Amino acid sequence: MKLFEFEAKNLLKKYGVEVPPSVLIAKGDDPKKKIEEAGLEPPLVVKSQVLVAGRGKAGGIKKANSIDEAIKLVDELFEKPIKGLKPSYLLIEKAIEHEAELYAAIIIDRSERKPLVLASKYGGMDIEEIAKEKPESIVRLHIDPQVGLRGYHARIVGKKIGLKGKVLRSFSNFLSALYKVFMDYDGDLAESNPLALVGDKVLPLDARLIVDDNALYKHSDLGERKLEETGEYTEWEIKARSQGLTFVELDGDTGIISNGAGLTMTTMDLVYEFGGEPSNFLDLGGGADAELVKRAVRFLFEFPKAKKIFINIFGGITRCDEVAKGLVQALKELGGMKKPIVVRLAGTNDEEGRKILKEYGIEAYTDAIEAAKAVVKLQV
Amino acid sequence: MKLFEFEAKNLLKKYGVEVPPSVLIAKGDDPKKKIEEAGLEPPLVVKSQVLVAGRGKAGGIKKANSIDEAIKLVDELFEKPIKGLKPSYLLIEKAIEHEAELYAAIIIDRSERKPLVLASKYGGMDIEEIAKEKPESIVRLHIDPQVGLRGYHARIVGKKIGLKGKVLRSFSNFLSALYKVFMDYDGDLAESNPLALVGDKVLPLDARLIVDDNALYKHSDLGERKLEETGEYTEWEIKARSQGLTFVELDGDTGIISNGAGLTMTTMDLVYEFGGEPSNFLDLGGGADAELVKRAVRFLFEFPKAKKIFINIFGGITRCDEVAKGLVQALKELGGMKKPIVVRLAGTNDEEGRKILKEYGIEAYTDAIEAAKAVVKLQV
Amino acid sequence: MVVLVDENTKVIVQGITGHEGSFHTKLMLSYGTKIVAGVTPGKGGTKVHEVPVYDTMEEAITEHPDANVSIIFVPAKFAADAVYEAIDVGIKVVVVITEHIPVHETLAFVNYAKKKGTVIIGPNCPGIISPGKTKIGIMPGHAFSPGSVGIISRSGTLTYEVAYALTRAGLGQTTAIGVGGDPVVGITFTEAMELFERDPETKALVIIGEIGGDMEERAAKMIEEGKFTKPVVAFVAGRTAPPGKRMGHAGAIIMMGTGAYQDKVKALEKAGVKVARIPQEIPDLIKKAI
Amino acid sequence: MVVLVDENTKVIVQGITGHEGSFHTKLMLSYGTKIVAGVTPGKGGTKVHEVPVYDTMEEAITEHPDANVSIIFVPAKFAADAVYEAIDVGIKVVVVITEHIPVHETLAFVNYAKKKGTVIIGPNCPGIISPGKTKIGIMPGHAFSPGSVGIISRSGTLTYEVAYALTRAGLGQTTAIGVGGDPVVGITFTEAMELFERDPETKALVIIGEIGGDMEERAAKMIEEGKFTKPVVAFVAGRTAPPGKRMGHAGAIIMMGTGAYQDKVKALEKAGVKVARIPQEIPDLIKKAI
Repeated sequence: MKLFEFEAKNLLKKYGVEVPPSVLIAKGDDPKKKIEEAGLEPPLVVKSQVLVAGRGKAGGIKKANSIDEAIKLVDELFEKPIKGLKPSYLLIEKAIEHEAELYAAIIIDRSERKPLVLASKYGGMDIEEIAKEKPESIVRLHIDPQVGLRGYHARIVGKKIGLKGKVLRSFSNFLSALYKVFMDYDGDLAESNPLALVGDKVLPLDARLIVDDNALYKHSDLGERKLEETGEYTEWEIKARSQGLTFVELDGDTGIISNGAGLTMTTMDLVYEFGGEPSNFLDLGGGADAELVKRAVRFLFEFPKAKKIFINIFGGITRCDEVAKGLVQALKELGGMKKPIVVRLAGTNDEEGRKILKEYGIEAYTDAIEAAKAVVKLQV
Repeated sequence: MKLFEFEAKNLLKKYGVEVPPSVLIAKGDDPKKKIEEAGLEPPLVVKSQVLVAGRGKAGGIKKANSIDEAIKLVDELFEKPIKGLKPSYLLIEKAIEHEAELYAAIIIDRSERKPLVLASKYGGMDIEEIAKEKPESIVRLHIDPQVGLRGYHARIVGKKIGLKGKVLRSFSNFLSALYKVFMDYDGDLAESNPLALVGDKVLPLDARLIVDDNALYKHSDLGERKLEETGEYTEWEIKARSQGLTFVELDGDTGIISNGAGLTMTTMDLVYEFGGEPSNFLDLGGGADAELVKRAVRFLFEFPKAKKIFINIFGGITRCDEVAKGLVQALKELGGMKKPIVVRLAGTNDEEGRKILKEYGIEAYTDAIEAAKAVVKLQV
Repeated sequence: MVVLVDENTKVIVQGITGHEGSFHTKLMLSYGTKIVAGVTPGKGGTKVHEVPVYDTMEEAITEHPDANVSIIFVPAKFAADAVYEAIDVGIKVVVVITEHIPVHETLAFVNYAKKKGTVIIGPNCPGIISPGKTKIGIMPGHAFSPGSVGIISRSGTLTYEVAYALTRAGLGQTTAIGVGGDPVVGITFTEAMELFERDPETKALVIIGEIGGDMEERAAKMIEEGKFTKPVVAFVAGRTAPPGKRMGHAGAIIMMGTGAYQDKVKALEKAGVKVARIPQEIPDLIKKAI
Repeated sequence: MVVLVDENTKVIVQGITGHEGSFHTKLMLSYGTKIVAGVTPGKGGTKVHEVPVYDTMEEAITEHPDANVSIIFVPAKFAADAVYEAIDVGIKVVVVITEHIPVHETLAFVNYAKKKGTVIIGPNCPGIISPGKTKIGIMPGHAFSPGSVGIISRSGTLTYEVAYALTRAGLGQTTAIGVGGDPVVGITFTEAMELFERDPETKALVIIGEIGGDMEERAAKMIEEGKFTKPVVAFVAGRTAPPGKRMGHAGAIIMMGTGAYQDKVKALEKAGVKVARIPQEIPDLIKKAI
């Protein structure tokens, strides 16, 4: 789950990090009153709280030289979609004069199986851009989780991005707090970009935190994120998620239902290989039961891009008879095959599955290639 | 720092442990109102919040079968000193019917350098008593701090003290929380005794937590403990502490000032060996400066038990010239040697120290035995 | 010899009384796997398909000191606990089927296992099989057959698909290891390859990769450096997956400029590995390679 | 040979710019200790008594790759950090002078050091001295003299007292190690005794114990089991300390029924160790023992 800038900054504050003075404006708030209550003086920055990358370039961050100007920007930014998304919140911050913009982040290095600190003296642009334009500026340091990120790790990194003396100490405190947030909140990513250099200290002008979805149950204090707010999902993807389906929308006409991420991707690859184009990725995952299959089939019947459906199942933890049952139930309940379906079953209980389908009148394939060719050939 | 029962229970609650319903009564509170607001129904237990051991046996815990009776007990217990100490708070708890009383604690095993879980099916008495009376009942399990106390550790311990099924799960949750509190709060000890067995769960009827004094700066949420409240210190020990002196009151007439716990104890041993009796232990610690020495001397001048003073210094990190300076300053400010003083100096800068004392008219010894014999011989 | 497990391997099933644990215990038993005990806290003293159940691994190992592998079907919330429990009683190979374990927990127990010399397979994996000898996992046994091809894979179902194709082409397998689909896993491709390199029965290896991460690139490097000398055929799933989208599980996402299909294929081909465009090509490529 | 350190030992002082760090750097230098570098974050580029100061241990070790011991004068709040920093650059002996380090932090770094093969002396200790060769600590050098008696001690000042008495009696020392007064310390009596047992120059050993803990009992057990074979004389401070009272530092408290003076003396005497009633008896007892 991605956190909004203001949420990430609140967490950092809780961990002792100084952040720019600010006030959060919800839709319907009186911005003048809020700004005054917070005691904020211009110049100010008004920032659209959206979760998409490249917010600044897309016009989601505006500077105001007076409170009146800030109030005008509030109205403007609430109505301005950033990459298709209108914000529910704006963050008004004191604009901070600064000498330089740094980059600092902590991620998990999956190969080394360790937290990895990334830092650069060239902040203010994406890490991908930095990696392209100033690759030598990126400092990397692996952290032994048993030891944690200690003061000296931060100092080693700080020195390598050119910090000295008191700033080094401030950077060290910041990075230690960032690491604690990262660890305590099961972070996939904790980042500040830009991290501003202001006199003898560092100050996070922006902050990001992505929390491991699998660990969200431990962090009820973070609340929930509506999928609509993330900017990551299409309307149909949101609908699918609300039904518990792992679904990615694509541009073709062949609906795909498969089990396992690898096999589902391969099913896509197969359809492409023989000249078709998938309309989606739909992975039933491990151990799908009839109920889940029913939901998946019903969903693709409704999903307009899918003109025909390819169900490609290789049973391991998933049982082919369960898949067959689910499909048959779905067809019965929905009044038959609303869209043409090609089924391929192999693996655990595939014979039973094939039998169930045959009774309903569907001849399931055993061979994936034959099935893929068949679905591509189908005229719809 | 020792925590009061209600503080320890509040922490456990914060970590998800169910504790008996209760209300805290401060002096001056209206107990009737408090009990009613908390919705407590009799039978109740009124518990004196003092930090001394053996509170129950000393009459600090009383049962009340009605709210009126509880109110009477409140007045009674506020006025009743437990081992010399009157409480500032009382905890009124719902009396819980229970089938058995267990013991559970976590301490640090200094030899193994690991947290150690202690548990017994015979709770309700001191661990020292259990160790004497039912030594075979004590289950011990060391915890690798890297792994932490996991569910299975708790289950292994729980099974060995005779728990099964659902109670085992409840015990496991309890012990995991106790461990988290112990680790998060730098515990020297985290204990529940008795830990009651109530139906299919465990419930801590008492809870103790001792926090490492060296780590208190990390736990400002715990507040401060007045030394008067601890019951561990005499009036003069409290006075000494407020002046930053490490002082233990004893029963003899020879005031001791030394540096280092080992040497100070040995100085006591020496005085005893030659027939004297120390009035105190006063350890200047490492690197004492003139100011600290001055304070120590002034303190022993005021401390009535000390009729004469033995200053035994072996300089390492402590410099003998600093000690000499502090002593001379003290004597100058306080108008001379109010009590007879024998000084022994050796180690770092001892020659300089001796010179400073000589100028003031004090002949310092080099040999500890000679000095000890001299101080014992002094008639006061 | 085969890799890590064989017909003498004695298995404990952690989480044996659950739906999946019980179902797959039955399938493993009928495959011939020697399951000596199961563990579910609070269910000690019962039996599942005639397998005795204990409350703790400590009890299980006391009663069955010859057990050397465990397989975990415990729900995500308690799975890390089960892994530590297995490591701490001295189990040397732990197969973690469970998915959705928080990655920070996996990170910690994988590091711990390494220090203790325990091999972790998974999490979020189908397990390990030595066809005809033992199956410690959730793969459909009939897709596999004994032979001399090794398989390592990041994908569950795709492994069955490939094994099935190999089997139908008359190419049996020594051992197939599903390393798991999570971003952080225990045994990696290169670690597994060291084992296959040492196994005299394995004549060729199939690598089934996926977009995301850099396990395939590391495997390629190992081959290029001459540390793996047997013929290798690879397949990488996700050729047509749009970048930046999370395809099914967290492992399969192209992030931070690494893990793209083209990079992986390029690295593998540079190391002399034949890369199949569809899984069904693999048997032919293997036949040509050996 | 002497134990752990000798005249070739190259030392880094962590916290060299502080009051105590700077003062004792001077004393150590004048004793002849080879101090090659100091570290204080933010003070890199300066000098203390001609010793170059660096911001990080990494820089110090890069410039002085032959440094093999560090001594820590860093305040309690940052001391654990300094220990990890020393271990992680490969320092093999770390002397921790700092007192008041939270015991949970000590617990963690002592366990970590063990895994990395680093010896920790302390915390809350006077350090280690090989008289005439090197002094890595805060002990007054003139109290010590070269010779063949080893000393291990839980107390700082008491060590100087005993060394001074030995020196005046013509009994020099191979090495004296102050293991520290905290409840949890790095090197223990028994671990130090293994080193002294192997050191051919050490002919006899003085053990300076204290009430509390069970290090003396463990030492006695080691002697009884024949794992330490040289003559031993012991002294235990706190004979007349009232039980249950914390005497000065956390280590010296009798808790949970262990650590009483009488128990320690009994255990030592049972192992054949002569126990002195006052420290000044030690030289005579040593002379009789060798």
